[in-house]
Amino acid sequence: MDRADSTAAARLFSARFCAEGVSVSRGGARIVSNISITLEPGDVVILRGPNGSGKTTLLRAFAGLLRIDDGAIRVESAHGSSVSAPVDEPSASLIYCGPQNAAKAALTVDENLRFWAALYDAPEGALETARTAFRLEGYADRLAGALSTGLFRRLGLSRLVLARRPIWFVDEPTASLDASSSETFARYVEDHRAAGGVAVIATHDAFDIAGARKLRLAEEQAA
Amino acid sequence: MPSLYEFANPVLFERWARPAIPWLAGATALMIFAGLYYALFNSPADYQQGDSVRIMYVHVPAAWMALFCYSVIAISSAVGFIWKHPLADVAAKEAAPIGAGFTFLALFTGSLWGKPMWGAWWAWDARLTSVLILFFLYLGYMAIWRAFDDKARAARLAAILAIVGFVNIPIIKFSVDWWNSLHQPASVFRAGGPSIHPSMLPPLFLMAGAYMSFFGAALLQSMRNELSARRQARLERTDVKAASTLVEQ
Amino acid sequence: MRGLRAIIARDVTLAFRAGGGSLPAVAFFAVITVLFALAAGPDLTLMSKIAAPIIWTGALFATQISLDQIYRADREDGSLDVIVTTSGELALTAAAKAAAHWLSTGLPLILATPVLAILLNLESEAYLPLLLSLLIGTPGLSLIGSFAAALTVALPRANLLISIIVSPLYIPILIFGAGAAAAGAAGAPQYAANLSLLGAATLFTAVIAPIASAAALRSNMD
Amino acid sequence: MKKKTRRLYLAAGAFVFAAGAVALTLNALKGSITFFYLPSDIAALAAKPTAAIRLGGLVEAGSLQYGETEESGKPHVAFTVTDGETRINVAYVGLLPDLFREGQGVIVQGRFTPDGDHLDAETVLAKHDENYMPKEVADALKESGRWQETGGKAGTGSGGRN
Repeated sequence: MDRADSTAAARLFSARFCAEGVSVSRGGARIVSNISITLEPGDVVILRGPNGSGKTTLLRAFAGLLRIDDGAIRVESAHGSSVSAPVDEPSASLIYCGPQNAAKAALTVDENLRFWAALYDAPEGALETARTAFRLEGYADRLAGALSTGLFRRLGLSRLVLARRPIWFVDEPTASLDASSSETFARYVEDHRAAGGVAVIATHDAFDIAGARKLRLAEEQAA
Repeated sequence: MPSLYEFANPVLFERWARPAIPWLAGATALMIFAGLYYALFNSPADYQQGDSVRIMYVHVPAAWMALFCYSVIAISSAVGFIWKHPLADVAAKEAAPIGAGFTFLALFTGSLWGKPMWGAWWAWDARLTSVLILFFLYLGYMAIWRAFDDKARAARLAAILAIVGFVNIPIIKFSVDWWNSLHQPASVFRAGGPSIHPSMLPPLFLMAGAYMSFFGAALLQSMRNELSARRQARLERTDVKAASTLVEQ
Repeated sequence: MRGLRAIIARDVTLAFRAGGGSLPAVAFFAVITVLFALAAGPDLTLMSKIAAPIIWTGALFATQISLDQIYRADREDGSLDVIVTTSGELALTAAAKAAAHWLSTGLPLILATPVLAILLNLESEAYLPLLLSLLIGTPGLSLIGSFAAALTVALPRANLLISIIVSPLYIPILIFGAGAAAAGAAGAPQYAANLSLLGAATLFTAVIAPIASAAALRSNMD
Repeated sequence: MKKKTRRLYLAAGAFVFAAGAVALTLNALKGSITFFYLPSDIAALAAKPTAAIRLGGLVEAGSLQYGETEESGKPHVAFTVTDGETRINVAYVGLLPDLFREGQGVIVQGRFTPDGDHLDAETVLAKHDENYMPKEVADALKESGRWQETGGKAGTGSGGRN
């Protein structure tokens, strides 16, 4: 496994993620309210909370996929300890991996990888890294629709390595993974963080990363 | 805080809309009677069309209203989309069925007039076709509102469609000038003053005034109904749940 | 640019794979045309007169059946998230999606047209005007259609709503397109004017539809 | 590319497209995409069109003639359509619409006889002008000699022929 390469790739740049007083509504109802968090390079958050507490809503809002009612979201590029101005386009520094794998069943594994590589503007070398990282080498010409659920999930998660973005938002990554695949995924999160990356991982599983901040989404108490 | 969106403006709206409605309704009744009296009994027959000209007094103002209502929808939609003003969304939504009604009236009475005068119920020329397109646009706009449960989203999407469809309005207005058409060119709002004899103008303007005040009354009343229905739906909501916030574990 | 090219290439590839939209569109086009011809009866002179309008309406319906899949398929498998977050300018992405739809349905329909035209006894001098009008007009259909698809992407079944929305917006293209085909076949002076207006409608749509689609997609994210 | 520069390029691209659309529209409006041909349009053609066409113009004063009436009650009529420059003879079988008057606008649909002598009309549509007035006023205008200014341009004054 080519871990050194992926670490180097992720070290391309690092970033700080800031959310201030973010509130999000869906269908006219407020789901999450007044969320403030700052994630420094190297911060990993494990986000938990009961069903319906708004984990997915929050991650999607952070990723810029949902309109926020109030508050602000900023991404600042960080070089070592020097603080710099917010980046022009936050979406270019982050990646969101939802519960779905964003892969087309009628395309082969490789065709899916190449499509993402083009969208995330990843160099040719990143393809190979992603393939080895999630052990997809033997399946290059297999239709994604013919993969098992676990393999399909690995294909979906390989986007994280492929995209080489400093900020990851991952929703239920390990739900359909076996123990060894979960471990592999955890190792990649650790690599990412060692390289100065930021990750927020929402999960119901016992999944854990050593030294990660643990946050919980809970109903707001009447103050 | 979310209640601000639903309540704050509507309170003010209710304060002036409720007393305005009876006045507008009264004006409508008055002008419709006067207009119809003039149109049917107290205006001359046309030198060419004879008594069929009387259809015009129903038809022409209805066609004006068809364009006017769509403009109201498009402008309210733009206001609602850009400034997120909830009353603008409701106004756009409630103006649509009224506008569709006027459009249908214009098409229907035009057809009644066309058969004896032109010799055909319908002709596929620019004016008639573009008004028919307008009618379909109204239907599409109303269909969008019906399709989405989430009113805020429906408002945004319907607004986008209304603004896109607004392109049709100048095409309708100028179609008879740009293209050789079977339909007559503008008679009232045109450069060089109306080409309608003054004796025919009172019923025309009375009917237009009646339609306009009807539009005002109907719009205000249906906006009130919609606002109170939304308020009711809000109160009856059972899935109300407190929003979540982050806690460190 | 790389991302836009990839979106077009992927959508076209998918359209021609099993379960894609190209083959059904062409088949539907052929079926509509043949049914029209059967309903019109055996009068060949009448047939050659109405051939161009039949082909135009057939093309219009055939581009409509695959519209609701333009964005919905991507939304259901999560790739719409990837497309939205990675697109620098969502309007350009929407234009790329419309272009892919045209390449995978509009273009095959145009290629199928000469064959169907033979069945409809189209006069030989009418082929060029008909094909030219389709070539200029069908991109407009894909653009308008993809806008309707973006408006309705969040609805589970939207085909009926899409046809209600697109039919008024399609009418100018249908009128000028069929008008150009008819005028060109008759050698009438309205040919150039109709083609100009058809081109104007498509160009204008190419400005409005991507912007409106982008606004609709943003309002539809959840 | 910076977001601002990209937006600028996009706006420029959109402007080029929109300008193209406007130019094409203006170009089209110069020509005719008309609901009907005028007699002079027909005269300008190399040969009389063989397909069914719509012809619009004024019914020439004094040109309306009634022939025999068929058993079905439909009269044979003949009249001349003019735009002041060219005249075209029209033959029609059937009842004319109420608004059909000599000197008023008319649109006929049909095809030319093979010898190009006259147009065999399938439908006759009367075109109304933008003038509405009581009969007495029209008569008064006629008497005072100011009539031609308003009524005379009826059919051709439909606005499209700028």
